[in-house]
Amino acid sequence: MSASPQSEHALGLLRQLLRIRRFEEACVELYSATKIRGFLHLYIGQEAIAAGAMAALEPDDAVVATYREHGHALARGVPASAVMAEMFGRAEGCCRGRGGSMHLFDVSRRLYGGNAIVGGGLPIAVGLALADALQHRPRVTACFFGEGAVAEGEFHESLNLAALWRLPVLFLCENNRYAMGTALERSESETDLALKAASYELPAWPVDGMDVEAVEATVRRAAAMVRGGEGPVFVELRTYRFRAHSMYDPDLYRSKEEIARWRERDPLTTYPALLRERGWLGDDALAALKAEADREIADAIAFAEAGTQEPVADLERFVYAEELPS
Amino acid sequence: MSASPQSEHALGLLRQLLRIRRFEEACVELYSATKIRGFLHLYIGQEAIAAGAMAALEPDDAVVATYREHGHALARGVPASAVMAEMFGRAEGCCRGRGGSMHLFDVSRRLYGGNAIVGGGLPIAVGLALADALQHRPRVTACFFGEGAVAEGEFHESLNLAALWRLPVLFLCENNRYAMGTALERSESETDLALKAASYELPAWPVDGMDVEAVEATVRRAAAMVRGGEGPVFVELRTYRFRAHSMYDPDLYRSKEEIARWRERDPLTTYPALLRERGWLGDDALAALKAEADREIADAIAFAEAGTQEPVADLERFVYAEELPS
Amino acid sequence: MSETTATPTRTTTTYRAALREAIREAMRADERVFLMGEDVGRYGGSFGVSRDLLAEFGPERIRDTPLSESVFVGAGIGAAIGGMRPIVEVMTVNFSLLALDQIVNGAAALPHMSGGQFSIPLVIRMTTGAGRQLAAQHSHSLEHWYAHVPGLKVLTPATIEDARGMLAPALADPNPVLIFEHGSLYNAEGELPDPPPAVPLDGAAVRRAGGDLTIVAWGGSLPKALAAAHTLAGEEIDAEVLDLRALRPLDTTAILASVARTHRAVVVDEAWRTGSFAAEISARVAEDAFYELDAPVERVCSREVPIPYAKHLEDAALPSAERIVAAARRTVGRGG
Amino acid sequence: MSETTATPTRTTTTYRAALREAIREAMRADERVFLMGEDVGRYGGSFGVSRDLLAEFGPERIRDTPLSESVFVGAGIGAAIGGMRPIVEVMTVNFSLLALDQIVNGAAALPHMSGGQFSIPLVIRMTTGAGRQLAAQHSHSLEHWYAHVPGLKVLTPATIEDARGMLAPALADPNPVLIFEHGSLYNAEGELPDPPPAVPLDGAAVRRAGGDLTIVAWGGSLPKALAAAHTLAGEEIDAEVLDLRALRPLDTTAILASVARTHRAVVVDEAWRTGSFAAEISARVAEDAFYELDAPVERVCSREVPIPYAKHLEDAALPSAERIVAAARRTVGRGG
Ligand SMILES: Cc1ncc(C[n+]2csc(CCOP(=O)(O)OP(=O)(O)O)c2C)c(N)n1
Ligand SMILES: Cc1ncc(C[n+]2csc(CCOP(=O)(O)OP(=O)(O)O)c2C)c(N)n1
Ligand SMILES: [Mg+2]
Ligand SMILES: [Mg+2]
Repeated sequence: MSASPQSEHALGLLRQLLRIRRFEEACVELYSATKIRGFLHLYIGQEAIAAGAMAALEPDDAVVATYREHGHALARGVPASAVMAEMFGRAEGCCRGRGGSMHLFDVSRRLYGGNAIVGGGLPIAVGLALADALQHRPRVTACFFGEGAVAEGEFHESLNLAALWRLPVLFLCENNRYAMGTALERSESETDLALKAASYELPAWPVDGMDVEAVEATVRRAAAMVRGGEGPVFVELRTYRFRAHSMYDPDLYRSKEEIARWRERDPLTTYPALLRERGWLGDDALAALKAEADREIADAIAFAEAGTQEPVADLERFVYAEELPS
Repeated sequence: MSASPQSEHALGLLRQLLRIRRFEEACVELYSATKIRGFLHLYIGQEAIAAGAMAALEPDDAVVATYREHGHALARGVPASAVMAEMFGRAEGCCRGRGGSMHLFDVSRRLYGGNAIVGGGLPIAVGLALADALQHRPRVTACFFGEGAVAEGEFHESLNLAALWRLPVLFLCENNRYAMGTALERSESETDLALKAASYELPAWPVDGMDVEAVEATVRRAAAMVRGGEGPVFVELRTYRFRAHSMYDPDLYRSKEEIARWRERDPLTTYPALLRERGWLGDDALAALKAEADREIADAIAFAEAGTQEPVADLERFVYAEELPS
Repeated sequence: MSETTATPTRTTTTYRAALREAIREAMRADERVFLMGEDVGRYGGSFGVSRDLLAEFGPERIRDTPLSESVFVGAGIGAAIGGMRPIVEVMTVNFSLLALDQIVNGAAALPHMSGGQFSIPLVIRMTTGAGRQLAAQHSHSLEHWYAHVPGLKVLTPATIEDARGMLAPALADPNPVLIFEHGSLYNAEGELPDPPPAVPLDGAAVRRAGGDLTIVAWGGSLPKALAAAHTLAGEEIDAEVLDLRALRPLDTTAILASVARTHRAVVVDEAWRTGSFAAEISARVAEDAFYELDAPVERVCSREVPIPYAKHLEDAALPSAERIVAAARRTVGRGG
Repeated sequence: MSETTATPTRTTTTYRAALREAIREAMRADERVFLMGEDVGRYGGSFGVSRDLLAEFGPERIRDTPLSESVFVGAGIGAAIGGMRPIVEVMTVNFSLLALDQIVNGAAALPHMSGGQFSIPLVIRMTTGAGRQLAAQHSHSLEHWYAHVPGLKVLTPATIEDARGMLAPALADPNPVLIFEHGSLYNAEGELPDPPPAVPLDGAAVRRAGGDLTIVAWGGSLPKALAAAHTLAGEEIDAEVLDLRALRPLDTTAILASVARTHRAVVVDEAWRTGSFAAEISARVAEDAFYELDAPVERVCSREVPIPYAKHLEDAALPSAERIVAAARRTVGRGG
């Protein structure tokens, strides 16, 4: 095993994949144990996207995500403990327990949620980018959303405005082929989403969302264009969710075979295999990385368990800002 | 002058152009005379579209239009008297004075308004077409809207759904280059609207909206496809409004030269000239047609003047339907 | 009312299943009825209401739509004008904001604007309310916004009988009718006569008679109101519980009749207090029964905060039986 | 309050020009302020408020948007989060329904959902109201829907001074503030001190003092309320006219203080009666001043009909000075 910047970087990506997967698996158990409540949307199967994309973004770029955003929060650097505490509804959660699974914010990392209105994050991302453009800051706003959002009017209005005004938005469409139970073919008259996006006169490419390195490279290239002032870019990340839409979903709308076929491309198995092939990863190292992820998530759970409750007296805090923003 | 079915038809188109123009000119005066109030949007310059398109539709097709729809109502066959009385706010108006200029309905002619929400008519047109599809009626729903509506989310959702479900909607986009004071270039990242529409996977063509025969032929061909079950079609009708957006508009956003250039293509001069060239129209015939239009509009005004007021006691009538629809 | 003389059979069912049976019955009875919305078909409905209907009626009549609230609601309007009897499901009232233009500027206004040339026999169903830790973007109670709009009708079935029975008259109504299903009620169990009785839309219903005060409630607040009445009974306070059943038209007569008997009223509304529908009811009572009232009307509403995720905070934000009891005690002069 | 000792100069101006001067001043004072909306630039604003501003500030800061209410309002939210101070103009409250999701599910909720990590210093201006024969799709009064939503603030300038002065504190506020400009006020003329005084957002204002009853009004209803008070004065009924100025936060203290003096109240609201904001005020008065009230509160609202085009029908649908006078007479026992 020879360490190099390349191999270190790759292992870093693998570390992200492992900790997100571990986190999500823990969530399943914690949901059954009623520690986590509300709607819970798992990222299992799609981890390569958050892991790859976040590796390609800068700290002062902004990130806007959806209700399926645990992976994005973790990969962006929000401590697993703060995320888990949030899902436990604790005062120590990244949103003091007010947001929950669907609304993870961390402004110190420029993570602006966690939006549970499908398509609702896009206009806000356009505005964040507008603020950067008006203030001549070479920053990117990365906006994640599912392919289901493409049918919403807010998608259309946002792509048009961003393209028209050449705003620095990076649209990252996670095409996992289903919006709840609705397959892409039953949602879009044009199922080639990159082609669709290109009709707004912006660069748009598809990429294999199961390949973490391809994701990183593509997002890096796209972000560079956006940062360079060339206007918005759209990337379609082709992926699949291995689990049901949420904990309520009986998952009746797709076949076991289809799921099995996609599972063969699970980044959690393919990427370690690739790194092995390259000679960058051995059994011990993999076991150590897994143990590290296990430990981190176990600690996060313990932290969340030990957390406190926001006082009920503070119920109406934060409805209005307490002081002028700087 | 030799009469033929072709020349008769052409003269019919000219008759429509003349009566719409005359109607609109009368409206200007009546607005100044405060007989007409509220918002008033004139169709002057765009007459070839309503005249040509309506000639290509069948009586049991449906029509959905915008607040700039006097021409559509007239060409669809709503009596000028009923339209004028509506603008006078009379009980004899086609909507009993409740709608006014922006909301002309005539269900007996399947004219479903007169919608003053930009983009608001498109979803309704999709639904009318859905009803036809579900009931296996070979009918077309023709939906008129301005190019400004293309930026609205409702446009996007409607084109996608119509294309996805292959519904019999004929989208007729009147591109007069401005939405109030906003030029198309400042509204759309893709200014080729037919190309834009084609991204929804439906047939889409542009046509010269100043050429009444081209409009009719194109709409006829498109309507035949729609009626034949081939799904929706989009036609971009390239045109220009000669007057300000509404009676309030100072018209500061475009040059006199641009307006003058377009006025050279006024269908009210070019079409009579063409018919003359063909030997289908002489001075006397033209004068007679104009006199006929003058008379019709004068009669309409007299009818409107003589109209009555809906009783105030009936204010809340029609808020709820009085009986079950059949 | 049915005319059976023999004791009718009774079946145990749920609010969810009752809604489903009502749709099934309507679709069997009338070819023009169809159901349209996000995930009503293959998924089975986001809250499971339409499960199994796709198998029976096929994809033409159980129509899965893309995520496009505005167009599929607008298409419901158009289809109704075109002679169909659509049932449009919007997953939740929160998302209905994306379709509000079509409902308010379209469905509610077009028939009147046309001078009564046509009507819009459309039914729109949606979930409303909080209580399941779904946080701020999934917990609104906005049925009163719709109840504000002339041209619309607004139903709020709170019982299994109403869940089963309100759809038929809603579909028979020539006007746009919105049905609000409170998310906390879907799993409610109860019995229903077999065959189920016709449910006329004839106004509010007294769910518990009582002489000391009137508790006005609807939808998801009805169980809380009944629980409060039960507690109050233990304190010898005899509360009448009035279930509005519809917010538009509003059965003012029933409200005033009850208050004329009890002289005191508590109104429960899961919306935020300021600008709630409870305000409308409180105002009507105080305006129209001014000389009947022996104490100020009390409102029990949600606290003025986007509903938080954490359970203890959400509980504190929403009306509860305890808060209703406390308000009731105040109206009868037993408050703290 | 300004500290000038010499008599200040006074300039004659209009409500429209006062709004424009306020924008101009704010943009000169703070680079982060910009104006965005449909036709605010080249056209000059659909109601002429922003005329000439493009020439002074250029297209980067006076931004014409496409017809896309949802994204340009959402972009205002994002830009505010990103450090700007956007003023977003939505042409009318009717069209704001297309942006309601962004405002209610976004602007109002995000800061709280995040646990207070950021705020949204955004100003949204829009026209509201009827009275110009614009018919059903251009005549809504829906400011109370926004006033229902925690996280938002709602201002309703009714005077030229408030039109001129409310923008500065709205922009200084870290929260989303909506400003409703009634369409009938734009041409109102009046005088303004030069320089104009600071206008604190400190609650309601008594526009006419009186002892016999309180008329509560805001926005476009204030002139009608004052006209009614004038008529009533001729009948020796001395009405106090309270201009709310803001619907959220609502200055309940001022309302109750006035009613404590007059013991009677009439609330004027151009919204439809059922579910109006007048209901909220009526309810608060009756709940919190129960023992002060000598007569039921009267509401003068719009009739429950999509506002018709014909002038006589529109007039009949809207509150008028005459209807306010009649209501006032009833509250003082001189009604018919
Ligand atoms: C406006 C809106 N409509 C409906 C929903 C309910 N809903 C939540 S997630 C979802 C599916 C979204 O699919 P997609 O965008 O592909 O994202 P994915 O869940 O696959 O990550 C739906 C319909 C919602 N949250 N918001
Ligand atoms: C949703 C909505 N936003 C804004 C307006 C105000 N408005 C009325 S007409 C118009 C311009 C529309 O332009 P276009 O669609 O090109 O039609 P045209 O007027 O050119 O016929 C605007 C902005 C409106 N009526 N509806
Ligand atoms: Mg998806
Ligand atoms: Mg145009």
